[in-house]
Amino acid sequence: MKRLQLQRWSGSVLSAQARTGGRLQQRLYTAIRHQSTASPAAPAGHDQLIREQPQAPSIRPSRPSQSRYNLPSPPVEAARESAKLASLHARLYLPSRLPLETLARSLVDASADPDPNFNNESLATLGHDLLTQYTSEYLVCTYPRLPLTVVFAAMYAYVGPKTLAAMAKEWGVESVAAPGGEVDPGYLQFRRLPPGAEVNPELITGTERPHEEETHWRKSVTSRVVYDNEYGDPVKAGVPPSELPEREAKNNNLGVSHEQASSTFVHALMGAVYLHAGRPAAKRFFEQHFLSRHLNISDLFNFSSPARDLARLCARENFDAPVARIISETGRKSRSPVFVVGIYSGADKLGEGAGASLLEARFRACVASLKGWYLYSPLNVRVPSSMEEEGAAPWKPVHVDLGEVII
Amino acid sequence: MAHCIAAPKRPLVALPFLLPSPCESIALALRRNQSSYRRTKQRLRVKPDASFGSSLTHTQEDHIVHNPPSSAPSVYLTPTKFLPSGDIRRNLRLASVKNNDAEALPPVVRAPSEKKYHLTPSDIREIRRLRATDPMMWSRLKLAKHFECSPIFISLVCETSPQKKEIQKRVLEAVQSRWGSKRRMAREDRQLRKDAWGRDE
Amino acid sequence: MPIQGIRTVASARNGVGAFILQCKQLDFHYCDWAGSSRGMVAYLRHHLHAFAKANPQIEIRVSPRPNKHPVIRGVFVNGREKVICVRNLEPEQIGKKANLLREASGEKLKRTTKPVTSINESVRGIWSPYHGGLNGV
Amino acid sequence: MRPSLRLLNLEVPSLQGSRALYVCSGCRQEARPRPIAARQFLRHASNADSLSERVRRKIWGTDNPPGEKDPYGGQGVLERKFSKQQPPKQEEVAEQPEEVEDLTLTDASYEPATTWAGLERVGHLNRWNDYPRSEADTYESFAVKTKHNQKGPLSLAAHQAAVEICLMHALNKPLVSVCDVTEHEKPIFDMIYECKIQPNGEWSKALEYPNKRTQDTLAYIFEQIGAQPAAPAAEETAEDLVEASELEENGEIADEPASDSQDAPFFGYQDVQDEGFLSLPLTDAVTKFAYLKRFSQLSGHYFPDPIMQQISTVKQAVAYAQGELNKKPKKLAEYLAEDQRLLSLPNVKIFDKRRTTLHRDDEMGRKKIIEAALRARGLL
Repeated sequence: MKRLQLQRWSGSVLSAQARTGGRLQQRLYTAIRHQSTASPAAPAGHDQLIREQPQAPSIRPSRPSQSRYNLPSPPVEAARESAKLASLHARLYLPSRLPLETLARSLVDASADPDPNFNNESLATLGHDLLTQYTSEYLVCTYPRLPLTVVFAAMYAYVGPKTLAAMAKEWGVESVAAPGGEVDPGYLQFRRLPPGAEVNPELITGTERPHEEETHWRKSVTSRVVYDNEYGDPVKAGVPPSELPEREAKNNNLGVSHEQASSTFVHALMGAVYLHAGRPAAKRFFEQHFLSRHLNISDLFNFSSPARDLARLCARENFDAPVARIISETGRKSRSPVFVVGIYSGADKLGEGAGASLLEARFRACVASLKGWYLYSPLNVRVPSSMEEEGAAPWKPVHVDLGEVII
Repeated sequence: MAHCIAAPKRPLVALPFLLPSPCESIALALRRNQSSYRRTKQRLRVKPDASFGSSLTHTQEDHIVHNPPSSAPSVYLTPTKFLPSGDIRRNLRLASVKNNDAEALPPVVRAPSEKKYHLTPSDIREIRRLRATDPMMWSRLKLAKHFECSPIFISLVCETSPQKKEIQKRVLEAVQSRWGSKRRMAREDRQLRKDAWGRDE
Repeated sequence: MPIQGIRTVASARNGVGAFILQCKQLDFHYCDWAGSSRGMVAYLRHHLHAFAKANPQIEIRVSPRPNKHPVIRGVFVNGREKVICVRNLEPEQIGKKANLLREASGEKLKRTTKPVTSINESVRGIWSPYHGGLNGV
Repeated sequence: MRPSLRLLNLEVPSLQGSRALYVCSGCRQEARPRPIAARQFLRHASNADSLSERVRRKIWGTDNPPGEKDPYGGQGVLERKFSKQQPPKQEEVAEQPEEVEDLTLTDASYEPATTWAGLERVGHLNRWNDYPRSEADTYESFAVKTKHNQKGPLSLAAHQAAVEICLMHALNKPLVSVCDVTEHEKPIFDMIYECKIQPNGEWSKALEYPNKRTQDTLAYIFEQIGAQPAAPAAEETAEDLVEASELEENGEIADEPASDSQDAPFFGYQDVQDEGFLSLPLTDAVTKFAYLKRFSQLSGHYFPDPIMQQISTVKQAVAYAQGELNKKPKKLAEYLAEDQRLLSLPNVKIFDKRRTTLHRDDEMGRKKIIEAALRARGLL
């Protein structure tokens, strides 16, 4: 199975001595290490993996409950006693191969427990990448002509931090007042921001973008693909592993917002499902909880000059130049006229719009025509990750055309 | 009449022949309580429209009534012209739609201006010179009229001096300073409405 | 920039993909001594395990509340709580009350005038007088 | 007007010097020393020169005005407490014995009544509370002071009672008189301990002595018990002590417990040697009454009438004392905590105590914040 191969790769290649890889690899390593140590209920298939692991650090020795106040997060054995955790497991229809211990771990934010063996950071990194991959391939294959800015907005709407925080709330995940070893592991544990702290810092500095100090320079959409994150937001540059500890120590004094902690939890849960139950379960989890949400993509567009865009589009595609025609109208000389204007290219109607003035109707008709172009969706959409299933049909290339109009 | 309305409704509906007289108000009151089956049947009895399709001649046979919605088309319905050539829907639609070229297209909003492409590089140099020497005299509109082109073309070719921009800005401020609150709000609202066009709200 | 994306949040449709039961916690309170808890004690002894087994997604907490009437408290995903006093009720009636809390959404009760509400777009669109088969006057 | 006007000045320094760093505003108001002028109007009847006392003196014109000293009730609770600590005043002590003597000496033909019939009044004529404790006031319980609940002491008590009743049967003496001696001396108890009971169903023949000498000694002792009151019995016990010491020298007592456990119940013995007494029947009403009385005395358990009706063997009596016959109803939490069907479900939690806000705070990690805040303010 491919999943096992991945784990074998990470377990054998990335030993504790030669851990010079990037941050992602390091986190993957810690995630695997956790799985081998803190999941006594793991199925028998993992035994081989456990043997392959390099010397895994032992879990924390069990201590009496008095000293739980000294722990930064609940001990591993507390997960079995928590009814909250068990009910959350059942409420989300999580696969039974995902043990409660891992679910408890995915609820511990890095701000609560800085130890990477016990917080969800590594799981969240994996889950974040999975979520963005699944969402982006769904969007790109379903709407192949979608402009990139709208793809960014759709990604934000599907797996953005606000959505994930709302999702965690809809799952019934409550958060603790302050993290500690005595709290119920069924709560989301993170250190809260001090009162009055700035939640959204306006300017993110320290990105990898060249000339980032030139704020008035134009940022092309293409450069946002390269330098920015999946929502088109600037992202902080990675830190080499040698500087990792002191930076984490600096960050741990600060808290995180509830939104950020919730989205980290959802990411980590996705990663945990993938690690324990495999790819099909992870895809099912994604489809049931993420793709099933309602999003009207046509509401994400904001045009500034649709007539020019449409003219450029028709010129590019060798259509006849678009012409606005009045389909119907009423009350032209009255206080509240209504015009219905259609955009025609030759004899074919591209779209129509109604407005209180001819200008508005034409504008709206152009918007409708452009949306008709951008929201094209091929039949029988398949995503590339469906090829990973057993016995998948041979891959047919998805529809790709020139897509977005670039002025 | 009052006691008729107050009477239990269901028996009267069930036994319409017991009604004493075809009183209009009772009939109206009873129509509200028709069973949904009858109501549905009645609604379906619509007059055949020309848009229903070509199967009007064979009404005896089973046929599909195509009754297009009386609403603006959805944006998710890609126009046939925008469908890529490999899409199966393109051929299906082309086959089903009759070739009605004979039907005249609706009137255009504004006749597309014929592009003349008559200006030479020397003309463009002249435009730039005129605009640089006397920006107050040679505005965009005047130049467009003089050279028989569109003002947009003038703005593509040359740019006005910063002094002219500053003067224009002052003039605009002077005009706007005379606006009262009503006019200012109306203008702002108009701009907001215009912004909403692009979001299709 | 010709087109800008508008940032929104995809809205949840509970039950379209996964169905999240809105009742997340049920607290059963009883009194060991008082007679009004007789039915509740019998319910907890004989019927609770079946209810808990059928609803693994509900966290069930049983705790005494001495010298008070027995109550069932339901905590819901939306943060609200519903409490039902089950004094002097028979175990079967208490089971019905527990089921009532289980199936509740947690919202305040309100009259539903329309049987169906949907965020999906209408199939035939919103009717407009300027579309459809326009017949000349 | 504050209700605590009777607060003594003595109280004030103790409040002010208390360890509490924080005194709430109400307490601070109470604890503040009052001005002298205001204190003069305090109506302290216990103070000799209180306002009311001085007014009375002035009205009557003498230093010793007639009438009640304090017409508004006695001392306050606090005053009484303080006056108890201080030595009582001389005059009050002097008065009381006179009254008592009056009572006792006036009537030479005084005879204490045994029943209430014909008495005009039942109870003490004066305020009995005010007199010091006399000989008659000391209470000695019929039963032992500590109630035995463990199996070992209860069996020992049942065995001892059975042996004694058997002895009385054999000696043909009134059975109930075994209760005259609550606790025997250690050598006698040792001998009783050594005795065995054959479960043959006959009280008079059931007893089996370890040797002849024990039989003679026990018979001698219990011959004494029913006949005379306690004073000769004490002498006998003294004699027995000598005999018992001889017994000890002979080394016949096998399992002699440590000597430091003298004050322990049953002299440190843990359990009986044989269980034969359990099968003894309690069908005869006199025997049953005597046995249960003695057993009740030794074990400290009270046998209500319905239970006494039910009991027909010694075994049942012991079972009742062990709490097996009518147990306390089991708590639901204990029952549920043993229910395997519920224990196997991970989403069920059962608590045996009421859940309070404090529990929830602890669960959510808020408790430590609250405690830290309270500590920072010196409230904890």
